[in-house]
Amino acid sequence: MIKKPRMVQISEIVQESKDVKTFTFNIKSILSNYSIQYQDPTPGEFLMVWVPGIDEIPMSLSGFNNNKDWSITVKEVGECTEMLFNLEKSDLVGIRGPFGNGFQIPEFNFNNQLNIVVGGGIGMAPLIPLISELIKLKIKIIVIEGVKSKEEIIFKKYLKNYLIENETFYISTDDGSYGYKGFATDLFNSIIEKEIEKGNKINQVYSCGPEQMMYELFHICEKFNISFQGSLERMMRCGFGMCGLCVLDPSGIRVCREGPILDSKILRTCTDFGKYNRDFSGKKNTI
Amino acid sequence: MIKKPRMVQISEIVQESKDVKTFTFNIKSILSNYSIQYQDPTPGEFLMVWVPGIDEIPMSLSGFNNNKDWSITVKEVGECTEMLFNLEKSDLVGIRGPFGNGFQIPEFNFNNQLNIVVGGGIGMAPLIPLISELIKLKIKIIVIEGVKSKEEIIFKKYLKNYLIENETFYISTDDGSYGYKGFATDLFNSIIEKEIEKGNKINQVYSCGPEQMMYELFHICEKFNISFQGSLERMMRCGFGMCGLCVLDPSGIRVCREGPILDSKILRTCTDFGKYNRDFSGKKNTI
Amino acid sequence: MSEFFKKIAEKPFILASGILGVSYSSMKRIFEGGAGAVVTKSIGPILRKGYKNPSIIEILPGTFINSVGLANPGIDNFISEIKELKQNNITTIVSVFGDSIETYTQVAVKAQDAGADAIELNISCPHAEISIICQNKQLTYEYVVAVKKELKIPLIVKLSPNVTDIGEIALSAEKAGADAITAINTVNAMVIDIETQRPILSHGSGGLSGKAIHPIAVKKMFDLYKIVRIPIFGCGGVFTGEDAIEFFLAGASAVQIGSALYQDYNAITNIINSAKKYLEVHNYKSFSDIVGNAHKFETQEAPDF
Amino acid sequence: MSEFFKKIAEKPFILASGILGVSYSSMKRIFEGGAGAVVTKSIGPILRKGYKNPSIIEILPGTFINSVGLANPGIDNFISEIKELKQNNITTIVSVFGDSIETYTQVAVKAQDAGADAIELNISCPHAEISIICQNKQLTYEYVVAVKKELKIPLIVKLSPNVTDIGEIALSAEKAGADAITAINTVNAMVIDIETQRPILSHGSGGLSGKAIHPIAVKKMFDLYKIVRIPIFGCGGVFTGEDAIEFFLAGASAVQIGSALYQDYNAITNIINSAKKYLEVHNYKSFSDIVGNAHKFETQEAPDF
Ligand SMILES: Cc1cc2nc3c(=O)[nH]c(=O)nc-3n(C[C@H](O)[C@H](O)[C@H](O)COP(=O)(O)OP(=O)(O)OC[C@H]3O[C@@H](n4cnc5c(N)ncnc54)[C@H](O)[C@@H]3O)c2cc1C
Ligand SMILES: Cc1cc2nc3c(=O)[nH]c(=O)nc-3n(C[C@H](O)[C@H](O)[C@H](O)COP(=O)(O)OP(=O)(O)OC[C@H]3O[C@@H](n4cnc5c(N)ncnc54)[C@H](O)[C@@H]3O)c2cc1C
Ligand SMILES: Cc1cc2nc3c(=O)[nH]c(=O)nc-3n(C[C@H](O)[C@H](O)[C@H](O)COP(=O)(O)O)c2cc1C
Ligand SMILES: Cc1cc2nc3c(=O)[nH]c(=O)nc-3n(C[C@H](O)[C@H](O)[C@H](O)COP(=O)(O)O)c2cc1C
Ligand code: FES
Ligand code: FES
Repeated sequence: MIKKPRMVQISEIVQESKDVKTFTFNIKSILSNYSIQYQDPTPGEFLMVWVPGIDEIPMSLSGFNNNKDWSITVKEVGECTEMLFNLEKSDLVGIRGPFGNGFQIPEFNFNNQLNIVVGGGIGMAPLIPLISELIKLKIKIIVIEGVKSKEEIIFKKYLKNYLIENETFYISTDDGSYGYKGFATDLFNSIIEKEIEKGNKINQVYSCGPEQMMYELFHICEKFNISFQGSLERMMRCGFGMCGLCVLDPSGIRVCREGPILDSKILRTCTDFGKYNRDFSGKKNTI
Repeated sequence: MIKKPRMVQISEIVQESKDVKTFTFNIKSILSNYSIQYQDPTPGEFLMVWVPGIDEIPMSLSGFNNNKDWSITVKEVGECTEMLFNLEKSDLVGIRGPFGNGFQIPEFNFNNQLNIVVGGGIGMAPLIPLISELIKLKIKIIVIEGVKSKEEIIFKKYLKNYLIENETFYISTDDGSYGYKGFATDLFNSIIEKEIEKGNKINQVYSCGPEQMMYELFHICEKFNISFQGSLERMMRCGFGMCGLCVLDPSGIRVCREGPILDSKILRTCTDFGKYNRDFSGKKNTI
Repeated sequence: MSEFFKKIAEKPFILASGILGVSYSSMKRIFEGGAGAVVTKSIGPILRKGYKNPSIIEILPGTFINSVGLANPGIDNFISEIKELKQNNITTIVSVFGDSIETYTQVAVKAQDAGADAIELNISCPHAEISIICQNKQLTYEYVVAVKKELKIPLIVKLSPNVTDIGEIALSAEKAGADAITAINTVNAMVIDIETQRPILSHGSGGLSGKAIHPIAVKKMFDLYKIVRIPIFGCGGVFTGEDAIEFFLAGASAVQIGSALYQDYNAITNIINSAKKYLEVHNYKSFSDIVGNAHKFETQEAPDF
Repeated sequence: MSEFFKKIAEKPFILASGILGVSYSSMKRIFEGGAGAVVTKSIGPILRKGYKNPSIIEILPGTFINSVGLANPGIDNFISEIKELKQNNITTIVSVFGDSIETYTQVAVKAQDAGADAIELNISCPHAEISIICQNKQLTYEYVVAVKKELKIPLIVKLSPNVTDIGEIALSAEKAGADAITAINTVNAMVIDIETQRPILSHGSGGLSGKAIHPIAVKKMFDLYKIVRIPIFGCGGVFTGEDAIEFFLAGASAVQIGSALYQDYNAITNIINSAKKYLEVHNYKSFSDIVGNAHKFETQEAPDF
């Protein structure tokens, strides 16, 4: 794990959509310069990304490979992400991590069960390495990407390499400009009902996206008795369990450490989920 | 290596002679209580032995086994060794180490060559694990123990288990009260001459004892072109190369770190050897 | 002995301020893990976001630098958290700061009214304006006197190691009516990123905590124990039972644990169990039996000539 | 720039006092390893054995505590060592202490007469009587003025981190005529053995050095660079090229290396080479090009509200 922020050169920038870019960097130089022990990341883990002079913010790993190229996929939403967007190939960015627990991935696909992956907008980012892993493990999956409008679709080309659109890969747009018209939650609900009708058992739903979306997905899963894993976002200072800013009530679960991936068992106890979070001062705000 | 002094219980005390005792302790408790990584010691390495409230002094390891029983063999010469002598079985003593380089031991006995081990008095202590190792490696050895008088002989029983007295194991006494009458250096000289006459090649001499003795042995070896390794004593504060108290002129060799075992190549350059050492203030004193 | 100090004496392990002290739920976990009390994050008169990130970094194994900058929601927003703590029967020390004697007092009184069992006065955060107080015995005296006057509950004063003579500050706090001392807050420090050439923390410098400062804190404890009569809570780099025992031997009545708790939530239980094991093995009944024992030995005061 | 400072500017890596500084031969090794100068062990007016063992202990990886207690053979016995150093063309800084202004001055003058290139005034050893000087700006002034008056060679004053405001002490030394500052000496600390319950060092407490104090030393350097105009030598926990570069960026004109040198004799060469590599990679010609660069950036002075 990289504990002190270390600068790394951006090797590639891909514009995924108008306000989403993927930044790739190779961490070999960090590992060798500072003799850091390397462990493969797990899908769902995140980095703290430092833009010197601006801020340091959490970003999920949207990719990593054997060559130790890591990537993050960033949506421009404020000051720090804007500064990230100004960076060019060869520019430096600081990283530490990876932090967090990552998704729990089944070791094999017993009984040919079906897993469903639902991403909302930029929430697709941590799901990409998860989907790659599930495909590698030959686990049957359906992927749903929900966005507001056609222009916001990301990773479509990548996903279509592995999945067949409208069979194992669905897109929903709120405005109907592409694919299913409506919320990803509705699409999800109808897919589930269809699969159950077909006699298929869904044994796991993975999700990342707006908390309201995940909140609804979770409750649909509860209704159908399906295990759920969602990647939560909370304000983060330390990223490794010290400051307490990202803690959930009443369990004390730290989103940065015991999370960010939380499963049904934990979410059932959680009074914050879908309700409130905290700002950088620690003050509670309703979501 | 044990870096911070750690207390260990004395498991056995053996009176070797009037003023020499061997203390044995098992270091497993230290290793597990403080999760210290263990490495087998090398013959010739030493510990810093702490008698709380009194002093902390260097002591060679005179034994160690697979069960992690370590031992030191101590001659009572002053305040701290006297306090050590007052300790009983189950009492605690503090240790850190092992420090130093240890003897260079040949990996196998090529050409059936002969090694000679010469100890002077308490100088036998670090030679015991060396002798065990050489015997284990089936290397042909002759051991000479030189003492002032019969009462000072130590480890005789142990050595006679492995070596045949007056054939591969000799004792000299200054006063002739046992074995060869005279200095170990003279005995050594005559043994060498005999072996050379027999056409045997001596390829290594190991020694520990009074510096004057080693100084003479070294010069005999130089005359006969035999490599020599001697264990030097210097005042030690840190024991691991920081304070500089044990440094030799003009090489800067630290007896506690690059030593205490110094070979012919180093001794040839050394202007202190047999001439002067330093007291605890750093002041030079002639030997 | 007051109710509060009785509780501490029974379980002399306390969560240090600023670590997992934002919400009642993390403090509850630490309390359930065996702590005798928890200290909340330092709370001020108004909401404060503190310094930007990076603000907490691990720079050596178990050693951290931070410049959180007293981020906190303000006492009014924090009252609900104190009430939750008390509803869960958690012995609660509210850490308090302000920007004047008046605001210090106001926050302390509001915390007391919300149910706090004790107040810890933070006059020693090294990367904030308030550090000036703990560097001056007169200022320390004035602040402590003023706050103490308005309190019915015990007042603990938290001191800084970044001073020439922590003893004179502690004496001043004691004279002013402090019921206990916490020593130490973090040590002034800085880390620079050599690629960008800038300090890593957004504030530039910050406070060192964790393993590196433990021997510094033990020395302060040893010195303070000779000087003040009120209980002293040892704080700084407790990661193991051994670290805690060192504090007791140096003179601590209780031990605060901060940085170490970034680990799994059972870290605090492991530390406490290992410290209790020490008592058992050495035939002591309670931690109070060993407080100050390191002072029994003569050390070499003058060097040999 | 005097001859001495020119040499330092060329090779701004200096052996710190008290590490491998007893005999000319170890200092020669360090000098040959690439140091621009060596500081000898602190030398006093008379032979002094210092504190008994244990007096130097590694307590965390790369972090040490020591209470050597200014052991030294006395200036008269040490003159031969200084002469050997000069015969070997080694740029030699003799570290000096005493028990009064007079003895400080006497030792410094004797060292100068023996051929020292500069004097480093040790007024900051934390486990000896002399530490009182560096805690007081008036005393610092008086000692520095008096010694400086008798010297033709440069005078460096070594400061302690164990003070509320190192800046005012440094200013005092500068005003008194110091030609350079070394910061920092070791940090006050203590380690207790829990089995015997006694402090491990025979003196009880000692000075912390090595990795743990590096971020503390960098902060002092950063603060001092803003205040004094004379060169400052950074000292504390330099183990890598990166550590050295941090010091230069914070404002050091040169870097002293102590604890790290317990390793193989090539440790100093490795540190210097790695620091030089940094210059090369970043297209700098010399270390002076980066001195103080960390001050170019704005840090967040006031927290966000
Ligand atoms: C575990 C985790 C993984 C994330 N992964 C991604 C990702 O893969 N791609 C992506 O685009 N975004 C991701 N985010 C969200 C991302 O961190 C925010 O979009 C980013 O911090 C915005 O910074 P800003 O300065 O541009 O916006 P600002 O204007 O500073 O703030 C906008 C919003 O960003 C969030 N934010 C700001 N600072 C922090 C912080 N320190 N910690 C948490 N949230 C913060 C807050 O919700 C804030 O209201 C993730 C967040 C978390 C917690
Ligand atoms: C590497 C090494 C290995 C040694 N191995 C053994 C051994 O196996 N058995 C054994 O009996 N002795 C050994 N010695 C010698 C032993 O360290 C001294 O006999 C012991 O320190 C005496 O301590 P004291 O307090 O009893 O005597 P003191 O009255 O303090 O001094 C007597 C003499 O002991 C030596 N001595 C004292 N303190 C130290 C010190 N810190 N470092 C080095 N020498 C010191 C000095 O020569 C001194 O003049 C070894 C020494 C060294 C350097
Ligand atoms: C992230 C962090 C935040 C802190 N915040 C506060 C604080 O708000 N108030 C305070 O008095 N001390 C604060 N401290 C200091 C700790 O309470 C404690 O004094 C210090 O960290 C030393 O203890 P430790 O080594 O166990 O962490 C903080 C420390 C850390 C690491
Ligand atoms: C064993 C030891 C002995 C020391 N002796 C002295 C000394 O005699 N005079 C002095 O000014 N500083 C002395 N110091 C302090 C060092 O010179 C240096 O200031 C300190 O160790 C920090 O640097 P480092 O972390 O590189 O060791 C000593 C340090 C150590 C570890
Ligand atoms: S971000 Fe600090 S505890 Fe999670
Ligand atoms: S004893 Fe300190 S360097 Fe050898």
